[in-house]
Amino acid sequence: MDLELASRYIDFREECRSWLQANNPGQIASMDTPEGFEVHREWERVLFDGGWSVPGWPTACGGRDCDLIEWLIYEEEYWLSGVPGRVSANGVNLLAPTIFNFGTQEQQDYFLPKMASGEHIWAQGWSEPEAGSDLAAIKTKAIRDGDHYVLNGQKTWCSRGAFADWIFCIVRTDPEAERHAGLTYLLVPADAPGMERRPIGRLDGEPGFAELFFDNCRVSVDNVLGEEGQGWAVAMAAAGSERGLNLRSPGRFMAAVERLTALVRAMKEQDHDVDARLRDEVTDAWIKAQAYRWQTYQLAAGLMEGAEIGSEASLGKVFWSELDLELHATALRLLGDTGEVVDDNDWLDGYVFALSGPIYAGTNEIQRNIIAERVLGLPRR
Amino acid sequence: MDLELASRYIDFREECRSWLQANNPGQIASMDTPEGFEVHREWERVLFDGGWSVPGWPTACGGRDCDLIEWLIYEEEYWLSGVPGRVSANGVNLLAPTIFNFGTQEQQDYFLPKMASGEHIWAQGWSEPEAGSDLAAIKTKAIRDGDHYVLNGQKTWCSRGAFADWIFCIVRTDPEAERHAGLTYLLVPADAPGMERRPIGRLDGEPGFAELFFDNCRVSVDNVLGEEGQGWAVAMAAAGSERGLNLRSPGRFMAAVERLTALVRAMKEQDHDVDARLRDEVTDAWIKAQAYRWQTYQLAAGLMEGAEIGSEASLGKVFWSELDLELHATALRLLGDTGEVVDDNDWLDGYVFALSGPIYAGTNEIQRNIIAERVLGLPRR
Amino acid sequence: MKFAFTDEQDMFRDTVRDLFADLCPPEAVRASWDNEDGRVPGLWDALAEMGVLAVLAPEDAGGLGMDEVGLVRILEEAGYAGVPEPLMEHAAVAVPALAEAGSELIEAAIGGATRYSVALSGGGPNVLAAASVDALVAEDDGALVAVPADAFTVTGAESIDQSRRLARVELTGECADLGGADAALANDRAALGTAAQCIGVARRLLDATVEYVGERHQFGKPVGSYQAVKHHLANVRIGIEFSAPLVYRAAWSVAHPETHDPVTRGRDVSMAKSTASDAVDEACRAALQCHGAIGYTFEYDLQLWLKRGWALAATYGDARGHRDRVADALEI
Amino acid sequence: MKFAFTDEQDMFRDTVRDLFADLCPPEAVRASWDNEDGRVPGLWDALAEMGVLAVLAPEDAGGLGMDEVGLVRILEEAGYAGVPEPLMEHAAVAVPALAEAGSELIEAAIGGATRYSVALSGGGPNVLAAASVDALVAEDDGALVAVPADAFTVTGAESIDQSRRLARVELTGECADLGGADAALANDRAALGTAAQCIGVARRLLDATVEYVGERHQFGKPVGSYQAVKHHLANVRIGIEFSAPLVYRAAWSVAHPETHDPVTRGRDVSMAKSTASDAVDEACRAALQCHGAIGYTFEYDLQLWLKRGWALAATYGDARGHRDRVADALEI
Repeated sequence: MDLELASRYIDFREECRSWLQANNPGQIASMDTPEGFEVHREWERVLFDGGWSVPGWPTACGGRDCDLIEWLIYEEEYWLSGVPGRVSANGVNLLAPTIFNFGTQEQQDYFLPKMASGEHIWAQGWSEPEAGSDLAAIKTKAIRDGDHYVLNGQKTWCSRGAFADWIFCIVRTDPEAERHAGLTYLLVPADAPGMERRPIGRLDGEPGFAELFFDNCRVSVDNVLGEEGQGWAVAMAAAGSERGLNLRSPGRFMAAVERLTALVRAMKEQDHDVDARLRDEVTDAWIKAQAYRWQTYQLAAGLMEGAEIGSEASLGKVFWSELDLELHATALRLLGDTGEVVDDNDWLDGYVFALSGPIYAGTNEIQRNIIAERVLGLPRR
Repeated sequence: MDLELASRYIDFREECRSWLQANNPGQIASMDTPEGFEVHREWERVLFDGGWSVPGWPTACGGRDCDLIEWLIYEEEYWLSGVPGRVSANGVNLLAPTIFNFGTQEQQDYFLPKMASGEHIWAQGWSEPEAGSDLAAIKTKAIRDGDHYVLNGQKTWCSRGAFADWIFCIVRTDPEAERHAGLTYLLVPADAPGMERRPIGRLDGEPGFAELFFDNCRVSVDNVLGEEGQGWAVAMAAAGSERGLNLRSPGRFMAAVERLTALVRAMKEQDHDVDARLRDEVTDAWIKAQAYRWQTYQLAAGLMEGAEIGSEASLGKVFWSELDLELHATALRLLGDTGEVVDDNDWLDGYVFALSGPIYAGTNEIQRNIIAERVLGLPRR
Repeated sequence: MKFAFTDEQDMFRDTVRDLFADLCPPEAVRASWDNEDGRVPGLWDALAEMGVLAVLAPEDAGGLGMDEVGLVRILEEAGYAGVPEPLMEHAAVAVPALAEAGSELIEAAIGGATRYSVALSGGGPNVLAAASVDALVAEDDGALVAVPADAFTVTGAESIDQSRRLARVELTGECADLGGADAALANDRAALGTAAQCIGVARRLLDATVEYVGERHQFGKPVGSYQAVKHHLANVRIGIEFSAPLVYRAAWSVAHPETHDPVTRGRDVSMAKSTASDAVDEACRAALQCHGAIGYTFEYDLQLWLKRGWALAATYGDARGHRDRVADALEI
Repeated sequence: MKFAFTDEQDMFRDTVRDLFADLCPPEAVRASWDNEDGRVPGLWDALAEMGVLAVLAPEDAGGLGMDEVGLVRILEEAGYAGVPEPLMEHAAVAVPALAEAGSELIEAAIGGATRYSVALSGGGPNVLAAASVDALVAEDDGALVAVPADAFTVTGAESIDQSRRLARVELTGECADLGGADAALANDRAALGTAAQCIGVARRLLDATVEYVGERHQFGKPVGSYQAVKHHLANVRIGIEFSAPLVYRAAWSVAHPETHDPVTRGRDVSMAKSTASDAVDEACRAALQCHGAIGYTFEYDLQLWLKRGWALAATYGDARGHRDRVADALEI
C-alpha cells in the first residue's frame, strides 16, 4: 500500500486545477433548456480545445491517455472547481467504453472525436414504457431491409433526448426471440427519417427527458455496434460502466460535501444554531464521501492490475445514490423552512436531481438484489 | 370524540394504583430460572387474591369484568408501578381468548380459574424446527386411538416451556392433509406420558424456551380446543390477539419511556452531556409510545362498538416491536461505553429481550407482507 | 373516553370530500400552478356556502360552532385533494383569532367576502397566498393584528410547489388590534392544521402508489408483488396509522383549554406535527421510488403531492423542531 | 499511489487466519466464556512464535518491523475468529508504546512472556483481561506508564460478552514511566485496532447468515430467496464495503506520522471507527433478524459474534463520538 501521490500526480492535479480555474465560464443556463444545451456544447468545446474533455482517452481520440489515478484526480478537481456539468456525460461515460470495446475502426474514428469535441451530444435510448428495470422486455422492432433497419416502436426516459444529436438504442432485430436474445445495439441519428421526439418534463419542469417514436424509421446497418443479435452482451458492458467508476466518480460527492461543510461554517458565522443532529449528519455525509473515495482507489488499484468490475458495481451505485440524497436532504434541513423556496437554491435543485439517483441505471431495489444474488450468492428464487 | 376520563375510570385508576403500590413485591428472581418461576407463580396468586390477575375476565372466572378502557388503564398502571412481569402472559393473553371463544363449558370451568390463579402456567407449543414463520408446515402428528391422541414429533421455541404446567399446541391430526388443513388445537399437560422437554438457553443464557419431544405421547381427546381439524381457524383467532391489543399493551412502552426520560434527567443532574441527538431519540421514543397509546384507544373505541381487529393488528406489532428496540438502543447509547456491562443493567436486559420482538409472533418481514397484501391490497404474487 | 368521531363529524367530512373531488380535481390543482392568482375557480365560494370557513366561528357569530376535532379531518381532506387555497390559514387560524378578539371582521371572514392568510412567527419568512388574499392575521411583536391588503406589501418567493404562492410581507399601514386573541395559540393552530394536511397528502401519495404498483408490470409480475415494494408501502401505512391519532388527540387538546394548559397543548400539537411531518416525508420518498421514472415527470400528477408534501413537512416547524418542543415540555 | 496490500501482507494475513481457524474455533471461543481466565489454551504462545505480537516492534528490537497497515488485517481476522485474548491491546498499543519509549520491557512483550492489556482514557472505565494479564500499559495523568500486575488492583465487571473479562483497575504500586510514548497516539491505535476487529466481526456475521439463509426453508423456499432478507444482507455487505477501506486508510495515516499530523491522524482513525461501528451494528441487527429464533439461542454460535459486535461497536468510542471528532477536525 502506498497512499502518497507521486510528484507527477501532484503536478497533474495542479495543471488540471489551474486550467479549470482559468477557463471556468461561471454559472450557465441549464443544459435541459434549448439555449442552455448549446451553451453547454460550447463548454464541451472549450474543454476539448484545452485537452480536458476526455483525459482518459487515447491522445489520438482527443484525450491525454490518463491512467485511472489521474482520471480520479481530474474528476476531483473538475467538481471542486465549480465549472458546469457535462452535457456529454451519457456519451462519454456510457457509450464511449462500448465503442472502444465493440466499435469498428471506422466507427471509432468517426464517432469518438466528435463526441469528445461536443459536435455529437448523445442520449441513451434504452428504456421503453414497459421496459424499465426489466430491460430485456424491450419491444422496439428493427427489421432488416437491405442495408437499413426499419424501426417501429417507442423509447422513453431518454436523458438529454430532447436536444441530443444521436441516440444509442437497444432494439429487437429478431421479433421471434425473447428476453435477452435477438437484441441489437444501434446508433440512431436524431434526424433519422421516421423518428419523432417529444420532450418530457422532469420533476423540476425542465425537459430533461424525451420520448422517441419510431414510425418506419430507417437506420443504416453500418450503425450497429457489435454484432446483430448481440445487443444484450454489448449493452451489459456499458451497464457495468454506468453503475461503476464512470458514471459517478467520487469527486462529485467530495465537492458536494465540501460545499455542505462550508454551508455549516457560514451559518455558524452568522450565529445560526447548528445542533448536534445536523452536525452529525453533515459529518456522516463527509465521511461517506471519503469512504466512497477510498473504496474507489481500492477498486482502481485492482483495475490497474487487470481486474474487472462486475456485480460489485452495484455496491457503489447504491452507496453514492443514497449518499447524494442524504447529503442534499441534510442541506435542506439546514436551510429549514425556506427550503421549499426555489430562488437561488442550488441545494433544492440538487435534492431534486438526487432523488432520481436511486431510480435510474437500475433501481436500488434491483441493485440490492444483484448484490445479494451475485456478490453474496443468495438463491435467486 | 371525548378524551376526558369519566370519574369511574379515574377512580378505577386510583384503586389499581394504590393496590399495586401496596402489594409490590419489589425485584424478584427471573421467571426463566426454576426458583424465579415459582416466585412469579406466587406473585400471580397475590394478583389473583387481590382481584388484579385478569381484570378483563368475567367475575365468575376470577376477573372483574373490566371494559377495554379499564383494561388499558390497568395495563398502564401495572407497568408504571414497576411490579414483576407476568409469567402467565402466554396463557392469559394468547390462550384464554381462544378458550373463551372455542372452549366447552367444562374446559372453561376447569382451565380459566386455574390460569387466573397461577395454578396452571401455560406455554405455547406452535413452532417446530421447520415451521417457524411458516406455521402451516407443522408436522407433529396426533393420531386418534380410542379416547386419546398419540403424539409424535417435536416442538421448539416454547416460551416458558421449561417450567410450564400445560402447553397449548397445534398438531396434525390428519397426516394426509396439507398446509392449513388437518390441524387441531390441543391442550397438553406437561406431565403427559411420552413427552420430554429440553430447556433452550435464550440469548441471555436463561432457559426462556424449551424444545418438546413427543414419543407416543398420549393426550385425552377431551383436550381438543374447538373441533378436530379446525386448528388453523382456532389458532388464527389467538394469533389475532397475539399481534393485537392483548400481547403488548401501550402501558408497557409508556412505562419504559418514562424510565428513559427519568434516565436523561438523572444524567443531566449529574452533569452528563445529553446532546441534541440523544435528546431527539428519547423524545421520539416518548412520542411513539403516546402514538401507540392513542392509536390503541382509537382501536378500543371501535372494538367497543363491535368492530374486529383483523390484519391491522400487524401494524401494531411492527410498531411496538421496533419502538421497543429503538428505545432500549437509545438507553444503551446514553450509557455509552459501559453499556456492555451486565451488572445492574436493566436496560441491557431489556435490549436483549426487545431484540426478540421483531422475530416472534411472526417476523416483522411477514407482518409487513400482511400489511401490504391484506391492508393495502397489493398483489400476493 | 371515546376516541372516535361523531356521525355528524363523519358526514361533514364526507360532504367536504365530495366537494373537493368535484371542484378541486388534480387538473384544477395543476391549473393553479400557472394561472394568475394560484386559485381554484369557484372553490372558495363553495366552501363559504358549505360553512367550511365558519367551522371554528361560534354560532352566535354566525358560525358552525364546531371545534378543531371536526376541522382537522376537513384539512386532512384538503391535503388529500391538494387544495391550493389558504384554507387552513383562514379557517383554522384567522377565523378563531377574529372570534376570540370579538372582532366584527369575522362576519366577512366566514361569509368568504374577506379571504385571509396568516403571517405568524412559526411560519417562517414567507406567507402563503399573500399577494391574492384580502387581509392577513399577522403576528406583530407577539400580538395578533388584522391587516387589510392595502396595509402590507409583498415580495414574491417561488416555492417548488408552484401552487403555493409565497411572499414576504411588510406591514406598512394601519392594522386592527386583535386583543383577546393569542399568538401562541394561533401558531399551535397553524402547526396542527398543517399536520392534518400532511396526513392527507401522505394518504393520497399512498393511494396513488398502491394503485400504480398494482398495474405496472416488470419481469412479468406487478411491481407491487415485490417484497421490497410491499415493505416500502407498509412502512408508509404504519407512519400514517401512528401519526393520525396524534393529530386528532392534539385537536382535542387545542379545543379544550379548560383542561389543557398551553404547555400541554403545545406538547400535543408538536407530537402531531413531528409525526405527521415524518409520515409525509416517508410517503414522498416511497411514492417516488415505487413509481420509478414516471413519478419523476412533471406531467404525471404524483409530483403535485410530492412537492406539497415536501413543503408542508417543513412548514410551521419541521419534525425535529417540534420534537425539541416536546423535549422541553418533558423537561429533558 | 496504490491502495492495495502487498503479497507479503496478504500471506502473513492468510497464515494468521489459518492459525486462528486451527487454535481458536468457535468451541474455543465458547470455552473461554466459562473457564477460569477467559483464555484460549496455546493460542498466545503460537501468536508469539509466529511473530504476531511483534508486528509493530522495530526489527532492531527483535520485532517484525511491519506497520499498522499490516496489523489491521490481522486484527480483522482476530475479529472474524472471535479471538478473546487482548491481542489488539497488546500488539497494537502496548508493544509500539514500549518501543517508542525505548523500554527494555519490549523483549518480554514480543516474546509473549509478559502479556499486556491497556488502560486508556478512550477505553472507558473497564479494562479487558485486567485480572489475567501480566502487566498494563496505562494512561496516567495524560502520560503512559507500564504497570506490572502487582502494582494494580482489579474489580471485576461482567460483560454481556463473557469472553471479554472486564475489570476496573486502580494503580496502587510502582509504574515504569514510558516517556517518549504518546497517550493520544495510543488511544488512536486502540480505536483503529477495535475498528479492524469490528470489520472482522461484521464479515463473520454476514458469512454465517448467508450460509444459514441459503439452507433454511420456509414456505417452500430458502429464506435467503426472499427479497427482504436479500436487502438486509445487501445492506450489511455495503456497510462493510465502505468501512473497510477507511480502516486501511487510517492505518496508513497512523503509520506515517511524517505526513499526518495528530489532527489528521485522529480524523482518519475516527472515520474508520465510526463507520466500522455502524457496519458491525447493522451486521448484528440483520444477522439476528435473518436467523430468526435460532439466532436468539445461547447454544447457537451466532450469539458469540453478536455480543462481541455490540461490545466492540461501543468500545474505544462509539460511532457518534468519533463523528464528533471528525466534525471538530472539519471545524464545523
